[in-house]
Amino acid sequence: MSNSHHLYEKIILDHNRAPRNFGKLPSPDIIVEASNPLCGDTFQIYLQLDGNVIQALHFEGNGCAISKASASLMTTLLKGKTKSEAQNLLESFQTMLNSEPTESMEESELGELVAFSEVRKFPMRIKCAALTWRALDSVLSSDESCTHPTK
Amino acid sequence: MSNSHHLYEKIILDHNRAPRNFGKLPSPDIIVEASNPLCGDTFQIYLQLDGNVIQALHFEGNGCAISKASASLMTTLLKGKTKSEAQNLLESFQTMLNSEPTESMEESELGELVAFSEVRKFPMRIKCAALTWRALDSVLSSDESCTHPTK
Amino acid sequence: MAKLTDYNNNLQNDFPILGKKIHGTPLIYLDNAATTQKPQCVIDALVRFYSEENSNVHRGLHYLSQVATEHYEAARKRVTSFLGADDTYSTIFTSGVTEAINLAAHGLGTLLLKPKDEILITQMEHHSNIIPWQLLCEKTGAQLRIIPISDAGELLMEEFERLLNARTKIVAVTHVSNVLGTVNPIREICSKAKEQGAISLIDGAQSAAHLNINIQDIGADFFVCSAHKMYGPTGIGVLCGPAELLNRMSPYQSGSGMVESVTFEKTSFRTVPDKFEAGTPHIAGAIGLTAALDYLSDTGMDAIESHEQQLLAYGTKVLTSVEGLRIIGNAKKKTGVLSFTLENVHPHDIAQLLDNDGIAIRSGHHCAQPLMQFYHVPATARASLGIYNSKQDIDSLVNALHTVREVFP
Amino acid sequence: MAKLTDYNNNLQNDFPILGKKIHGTPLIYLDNAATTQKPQCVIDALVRFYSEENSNVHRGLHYLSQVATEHYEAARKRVTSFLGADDTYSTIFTSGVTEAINLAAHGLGTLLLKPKDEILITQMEHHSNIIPWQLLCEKTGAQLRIIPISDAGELLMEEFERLLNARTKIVAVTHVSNVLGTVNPIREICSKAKEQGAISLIDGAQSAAHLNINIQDIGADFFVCSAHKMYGPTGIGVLCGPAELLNRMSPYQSGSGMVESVTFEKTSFRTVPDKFEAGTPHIAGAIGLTAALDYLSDTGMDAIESHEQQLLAYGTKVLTSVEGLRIIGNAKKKTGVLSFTLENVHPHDIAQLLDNDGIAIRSGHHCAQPLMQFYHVPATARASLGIYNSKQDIDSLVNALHTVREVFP
Ligand SMILES: Cc1ncc(COP(=O)(O)O)c(C=O)c1O
Ligand SMILES: Cc1ncc(COP(=O)(O)O)c(C=O)c1O
Repeated sequence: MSNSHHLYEKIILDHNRAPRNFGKLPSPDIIVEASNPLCGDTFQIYLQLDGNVIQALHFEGNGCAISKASASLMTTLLKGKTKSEAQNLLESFQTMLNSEPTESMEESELGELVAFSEVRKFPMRIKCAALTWRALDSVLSSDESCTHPTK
Repeated sequence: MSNSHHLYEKIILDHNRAPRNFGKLPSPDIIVEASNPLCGDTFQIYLQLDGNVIQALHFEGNGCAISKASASLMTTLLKGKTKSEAQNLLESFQTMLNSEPTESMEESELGELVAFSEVRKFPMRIKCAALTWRALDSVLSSDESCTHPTK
Repeated sequence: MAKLTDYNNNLQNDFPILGKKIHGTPLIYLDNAATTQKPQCVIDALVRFYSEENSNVHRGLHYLSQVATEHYEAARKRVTSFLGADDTYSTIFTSGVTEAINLAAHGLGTLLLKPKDEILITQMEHHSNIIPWQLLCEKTGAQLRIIPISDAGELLMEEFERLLNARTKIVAVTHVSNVLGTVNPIREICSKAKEQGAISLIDGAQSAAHLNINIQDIGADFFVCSAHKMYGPTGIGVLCGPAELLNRMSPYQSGSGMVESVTFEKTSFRTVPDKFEAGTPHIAGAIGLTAALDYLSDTGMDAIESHEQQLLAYGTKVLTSVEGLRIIGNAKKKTGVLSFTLENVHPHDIAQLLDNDGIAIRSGHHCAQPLMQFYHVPATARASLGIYNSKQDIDSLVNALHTVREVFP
Repeated sequence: MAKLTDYNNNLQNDFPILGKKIHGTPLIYLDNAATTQKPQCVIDALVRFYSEENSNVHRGLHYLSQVATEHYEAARKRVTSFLGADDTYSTIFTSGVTEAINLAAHGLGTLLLKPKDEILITQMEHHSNIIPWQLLCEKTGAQLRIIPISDAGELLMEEFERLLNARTKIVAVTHVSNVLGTVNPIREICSKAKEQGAISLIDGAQSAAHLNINIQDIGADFFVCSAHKMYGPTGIGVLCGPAELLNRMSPYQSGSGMVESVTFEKTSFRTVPDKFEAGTPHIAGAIGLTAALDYLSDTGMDAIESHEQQLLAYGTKVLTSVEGLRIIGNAKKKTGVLSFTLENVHPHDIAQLLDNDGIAIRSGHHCAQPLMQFYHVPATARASLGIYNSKQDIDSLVNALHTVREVFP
């Protein structure tokens, strides 16, 4: 385990302090609940779809800096993406969180998500970083477009 | 704990090999069962009383050398004794088994029972030495003179 | 050891782990409510057992078996006397507080619970003193009743008296809250419970290593504690309770050691404590616990209490110098448990950043989710004190919290 | 370690206790079926944990907590691979075999037993693999059925097949008898059980440190073992079984660590393995067990088996030179367990006199009273071999038995 100051990259602190797309959407197609009862984190994700395209993505709720900043970044990155583009990014993000860093990572589609690459060294925090992503993924990969809470 | 050869005094080995008063009494007043299920020892004690006096005392059964020799010696020592004399001897015997040896012990009423004084040093064997004595005591101290098994 | 009345005690040297460096800085261990560190004498006792005395206990006639049996039974006596119990009590070794409460719940449930009977616990219980009773209620049709608390984190005793009634069969209360540090008025609780004919169980997980315990003086039926929170080894704990009552309770786990005779048709059980100790016990654990109790007694429970009280008072004062810090748990009687939140910083992030300075605290719900719900917080950060902590440890904590404040302005 | 193929192995030096003298003579430890001695590497692992890594596991963010958690979970993986399980299995830490069987009986009982269902065990089971099933039968109305054995101490397999039927829901059989040494045909048993749709549980208390174990190859649903009989610490054991089935079984003990969320109204449980590990686990125990498994693997299970087989063959031959000695248990496939009686000498007296020469054997019913009833003996004397025993140990045993013969002619 290494110095945890590295965990809190500027961009993470920034998104934590001033989360983007924070708050309800007026008429979401889908509301997803993302919660980790073990640490008390709870977020709601509001999703508006236009066919296969994510038209709007908001979130609300409480959690640690890692989970909150990750949710915030997610909303900025996935807006305008198709479902499958979103799922590809999610997969790359998960891979980054769970494996040794590679040369190509820096230049990959991950973009600002690279700020979370240190999380890998803090196994307890991987769940925090992935929390809202996994919840979103579970609705994107399901066919139904109804509201359902996920863990 | 000390050398266990001392445990097997000549007199104990003798009574174990050739137990006295071994076998049923033809018409006992009381039959007592003495058993230690934890080590599998089981004895029956046959008692014939004349008022308060132990007229005949036999035993039968299986157990280790310590329990068998102790039962055998008991039958030889208590025959002809009154109930209360028997109980006094039992008490002295118990005391000897459970406490440090004293000067006076050698000369006390214990007689040949002194052969069991080493048992004190082998806590697991105290129960063996006391097994049939305690069973007998439980009927002597109860008023009823009916057959009842004891542990 | 005489140094314990001083803020800057020297007991650290007795604990090898406290000489360790974390990320290059010396370890400051403030997670004692989760588990305590082990003094060298406890480690030595374990090494001695495994190197010189190891054997299975009971019914073995060879030398090692006798030595192990003697030491195991001596450990039982040592615990009994440490808890102030006499021989009307039986001390049963369990794997910890959690198993001890499960055992008690199981035995008391079948012995005395009927539908509509009530079990009283408090708002501040640890999950291990909630769920076994909750499941027991589901099984028996009894009802779980909760003694509420004040914002300061004290039991509302008038509510307790209102809740206590003829249907109350069991009152299970923590001696000290692992989140708030609150020391509950357990003498009064046990005596009121007894008046109503209810059985009392005191969860001593957070008190046994911090306060003088005397089960008879408390008037409790059952007292439970875990060795690992008492500077002893993992995997062992204690249930101490009335022998007569325990003998009437049905056995918990079954297997070797707790039976008198077995046939395929019928099994007869032994009496306490054997009845409740099925299988090969954690012999080394019992022996390590004895060493821990000796260490505690040599240091002196009164000295320990006063040392930790001084640190608590100091810590409470200086923590409030951190901007936006709120201490959760302000009972008049507290042990050295300091739970807090820091505005705009999640407790997990506090703990993570403190680790950087070698400071070990815990963040989360501390297995007391209903208490979190009461305070409407998802989690707290918790610094909990032990015998080896010093004023400097508190100063380091506060300095590190100021740094956290800078990272999360 | 290479010396293990030789009768006179040098592993003794790895075990500090074997250098000890008993009544002035070197310890000869032949009570391995009761518990095994611990190699220095296991003791060192415990010391290292308590001196450098001690912390509570799970949910802690500070360095020590992460290290302890990683090592605890690595221990779980190590056990899983040692038992030849893949990730469709879950490895649950218990306090030992006894708790593991109680846990399985509890969970399987509520999941699948109805009145008139049947549970099959054998005549040679240890009390810990009898009583939990007996009590479960009392609770559920199921019936306990016993697979009989031959005089040699082998299961009568045709009787097993006769007993096995559509009502058989559980087949719980010991891999190796702790009294007879018999190695049971568990592959065949598990496969026949599976054909009938019954769940199999193999009690590996006496096999896990003596034979190569592969749960998948065996085809068992559950396999249980105790660390203290595997050169590991006391207070820890293992239940390994199908994750999917375990997830459907009701939790056993309840408390912290096994819950997802708790309110006073409702508690939801986690999945395996957490679901079955309530309370603070025996972390040091898991770490010590890992060291023991590494020691076993380094020595080589095949080498261990062949070493013990050589000693068994030699011991069986030379023991019969003692007048009036009768070996109980003459199965074709045996491990190094030598139970015997000596004419005119009670087993307790044998054990007592052997102790005098520093020889540790066990006497008694070995927690297998129904087996004693079958052989019509109140007790046996039992010498049981371990990794460190040598031909000389057997010679010393036989010499000492000749002395016993002289004391009790
Ligand atoms: C065959 C068998 N099963 C079960 C057990 C019980 O093991 P433990 O006492 O470690 O729970 C033992 C050992 O005593 C045994 O030999
Ligand atoms: C108040 C309280 N009760 C019960 C427990 C459970 O103790 P253990 O995990 O040792 O079983 C704890 C500690 O986690 C506690 O703090």
